[in-house]
Amino acid sequence: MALKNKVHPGFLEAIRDIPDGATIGFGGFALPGLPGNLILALAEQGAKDLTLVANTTGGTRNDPGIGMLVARGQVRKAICAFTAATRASQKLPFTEFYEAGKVEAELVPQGTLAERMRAAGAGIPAFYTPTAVGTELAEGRETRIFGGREYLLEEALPLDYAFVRAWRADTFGNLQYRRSQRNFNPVLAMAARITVAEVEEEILPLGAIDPDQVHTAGVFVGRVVRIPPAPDGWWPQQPGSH
Amino acid sequence: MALKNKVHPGFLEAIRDIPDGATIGFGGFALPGLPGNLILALAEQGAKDLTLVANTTGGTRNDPGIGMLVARGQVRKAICAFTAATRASQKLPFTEFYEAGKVEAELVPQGTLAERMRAAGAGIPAFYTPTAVGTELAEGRETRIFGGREYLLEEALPLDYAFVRAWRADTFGNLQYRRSQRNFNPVLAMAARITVAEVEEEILPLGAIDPDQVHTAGVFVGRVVRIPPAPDGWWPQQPGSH
Amino acid sequence: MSDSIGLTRQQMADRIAHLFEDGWIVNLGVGMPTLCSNTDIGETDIIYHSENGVIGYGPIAPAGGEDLHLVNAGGQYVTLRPGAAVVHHADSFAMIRAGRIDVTVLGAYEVACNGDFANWKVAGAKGGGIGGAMDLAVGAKNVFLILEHTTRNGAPRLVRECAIPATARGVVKKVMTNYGLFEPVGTAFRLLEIAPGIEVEQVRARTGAELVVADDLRQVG
Amino acid sequence: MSDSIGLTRQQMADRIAHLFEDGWIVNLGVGMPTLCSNTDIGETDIIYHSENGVIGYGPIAPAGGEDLHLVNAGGQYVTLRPGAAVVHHADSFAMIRAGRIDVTVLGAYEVACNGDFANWKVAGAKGGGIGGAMDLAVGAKNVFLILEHTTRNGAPRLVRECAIPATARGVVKKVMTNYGLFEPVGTAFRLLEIAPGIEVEQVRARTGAELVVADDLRQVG
Repeated sequence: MALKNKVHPGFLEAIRDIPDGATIGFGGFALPGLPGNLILALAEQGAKDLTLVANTTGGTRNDPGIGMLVARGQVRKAICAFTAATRASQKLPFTEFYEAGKVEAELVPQGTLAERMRAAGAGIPAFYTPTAVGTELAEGRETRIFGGREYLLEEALPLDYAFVRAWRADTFGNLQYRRSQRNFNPVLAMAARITVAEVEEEILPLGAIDPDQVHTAGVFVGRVVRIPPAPDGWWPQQPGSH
Repeated sequence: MALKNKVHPGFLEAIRDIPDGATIGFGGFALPGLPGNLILALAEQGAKDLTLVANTTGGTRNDPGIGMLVARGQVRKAICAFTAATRASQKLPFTEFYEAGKVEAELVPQGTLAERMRAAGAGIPAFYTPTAVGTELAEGRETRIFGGREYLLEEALPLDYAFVRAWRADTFGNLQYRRSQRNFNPVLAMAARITVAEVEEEILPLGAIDPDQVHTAGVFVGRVVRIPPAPDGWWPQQPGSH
Repeated sequence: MSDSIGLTRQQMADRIAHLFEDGWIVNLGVGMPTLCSNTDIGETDIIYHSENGVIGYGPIAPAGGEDLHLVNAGGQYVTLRPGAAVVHHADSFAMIRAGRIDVTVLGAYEVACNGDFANWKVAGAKGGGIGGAMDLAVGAKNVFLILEHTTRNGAPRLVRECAIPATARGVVKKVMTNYGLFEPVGTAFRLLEIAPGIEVEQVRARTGAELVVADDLRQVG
Repeated sequence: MSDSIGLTRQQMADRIAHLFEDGWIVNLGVGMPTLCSNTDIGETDIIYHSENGVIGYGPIAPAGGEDLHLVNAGGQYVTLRPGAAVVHHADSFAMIRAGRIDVTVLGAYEVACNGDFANWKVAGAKGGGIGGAMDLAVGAKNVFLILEHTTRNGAPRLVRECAIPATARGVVKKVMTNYGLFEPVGTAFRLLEIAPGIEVEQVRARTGAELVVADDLRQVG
């Protein structure tokens, strides 16, 4: 009669079953909430032909992100709010592969990206949004007038797996995020069939998190892994500390 | 350079400006989260021709709820997940007025009701849901197939005012709810142009609520009123205590 | 008159509760379904979900120990189990529609052998009471019903086609009545288990649709 | 070469920041717009909102005092003001689309006199960087732009019609450049305020659309 213990001993073991062709979403907005350890484990695990969903296409081949996985030939398609390098001078792995036609990309406005995943997690197959009406992204697509204003039809974006990074968890997978670490993470957890969480603090016993203060309910989380201290675990660096 | 203080001295004063014809949503699922003090103040304030949105059509003419306002002739229409008396033997004010054709009603499945308000609060004019497909509620309405399944088109339900009941607030209107008091309240606050909150505990200074633990952000709340102790304030009774 | 023969209300709920599997997220409708939470199902771990956003509630609160901030979907004051979480109504129904609920147990006025059922509006009524039933019926992975086999007037509630407005179409997986446990199989109800003291011909006589009897028909219990 | 004449980047941001009204919820885009938060606007109270769900952030964190869990939309480590609240991404963009943001200040490559603007894709590029700009552009009550008046090659950025893919249509309310403050009025830009040391004819020569001059034209500052 105790809720399931979802704690896994390591990152690689927690994502071992991800098959080629899976659709995986990552949290993170800049570094806060980025599940760097799970992304590094996925690079090691080696699944291919992946569709990856995240805010950006990532950094260098050594930074945990889409770029690292693209550089290793694991990615078929990226679905992101940024698909071009922010600075034209930077030739990041994603840009290189994308311009060479070796990876596909779907560019989605950030709010639409979040809402499409939220829709998947809410049993809503499609919704209308004012975003991107009248732009290149709406060309050839269905729009409709409500109350005199034009809206674009957008479909839900379900995930097979979500990788999230949280501050605290209990053994059942109830999660709390700290500050802007929250970002896409709770939405990803709703959208995914299986959510894997990397967690910064010691995993808490059941009952240690106030039910009113849970940010992602454990019913949305399949697996939890505690992040070891650096250098075994991946942690963002304090600016100027290196 | 301090955030606006939204604390109002009394309920009637906080809702004085509600005009005839307004659309108002109430929180509450059974008694937790029911803004009884604001409903009582609305009965006293006397606005007419109202459209009211809530889970149920309320109880007797003395219970704070839609029924009380219907009995006073203030209501044009109710939008609820229950529009018939739970027990046929009970002739509550709403049922009496409804059967006599003196008030209109729109019956909406509970999840659709919540989602229509959430949509209004999210700038989504319409969405598709599987709920009510193939039922009397879908007759003559637009449905559409996505992925081989039929869905019903539902439109956003925006509110002029929302009445919510919260556990704690700060002076800017950041709110916390306790347990199932939360229910519709955060969704109502998103959907409404002006949200008025009645609050159970002493109003806190800015900074007293952890930003990670805010359930309804103050930007969604227009006015806050502290509930006085009974009998001046309306409070649910402990069962068996009368 | 309604049959008072066959199973009691608690026995019906007990049988349904034993269908729950370990780790399931269960939503119980008002009335007989709530009796399922009284059933001792041993080590099977169930997470009770309530439409108002409570995930992981526990037993009814003891008299005098009610938390006035905490009710289940039936409005009963309940307790929380360790590991519980609270979400708002839109998120609660997001869970429901997205298929996160393993089973919803609902009451019903009528159920048809094609899996349709009706529980929100009686014949000729103005208005109805849908609550969360329409969302649960299309969203939950399994819809189980508990209802008396016949009306007060002895008319069958298990029918070929619903005569009153449906709640959802083709969704019912199991039907528990005081006569036994059934499943709708399209053009008939299959009788899986029969109540002690009831004969198959009695069931057939009180059922408003074709009845087929499972090869391995057993007694409930 | 780009004009280095007229206002500095901070002066442009300062002028826009003085358009903010008391109690406004403000979202600042990456680049020049973020400079608005440096401006001293006295007692005017502004709530800064960031796409990642931070409502009520404050100044940039001091070196060494960064909270690694807290960045603004530009990825800068920031602080929180008392009364701040954090929401998730879907709720953050719900706020944006539903019109809860009073103003978004964005950078741009081009702006047209009909209120269209472009800031996510350069000519001939594969891919682009939209971020939250398309949502903000259609959702915020006011869209203000800050941009250099001309490209590095001296070509006007204020044009009759955008030549590169638009971010949104007809939404721009104010345009701040190193030459002055403008508003798109359909078939022309109206020059509301002019930078010190700049002549109206210089502005006209470097503007790619018709220019009308406000009757009460003032100097910026």
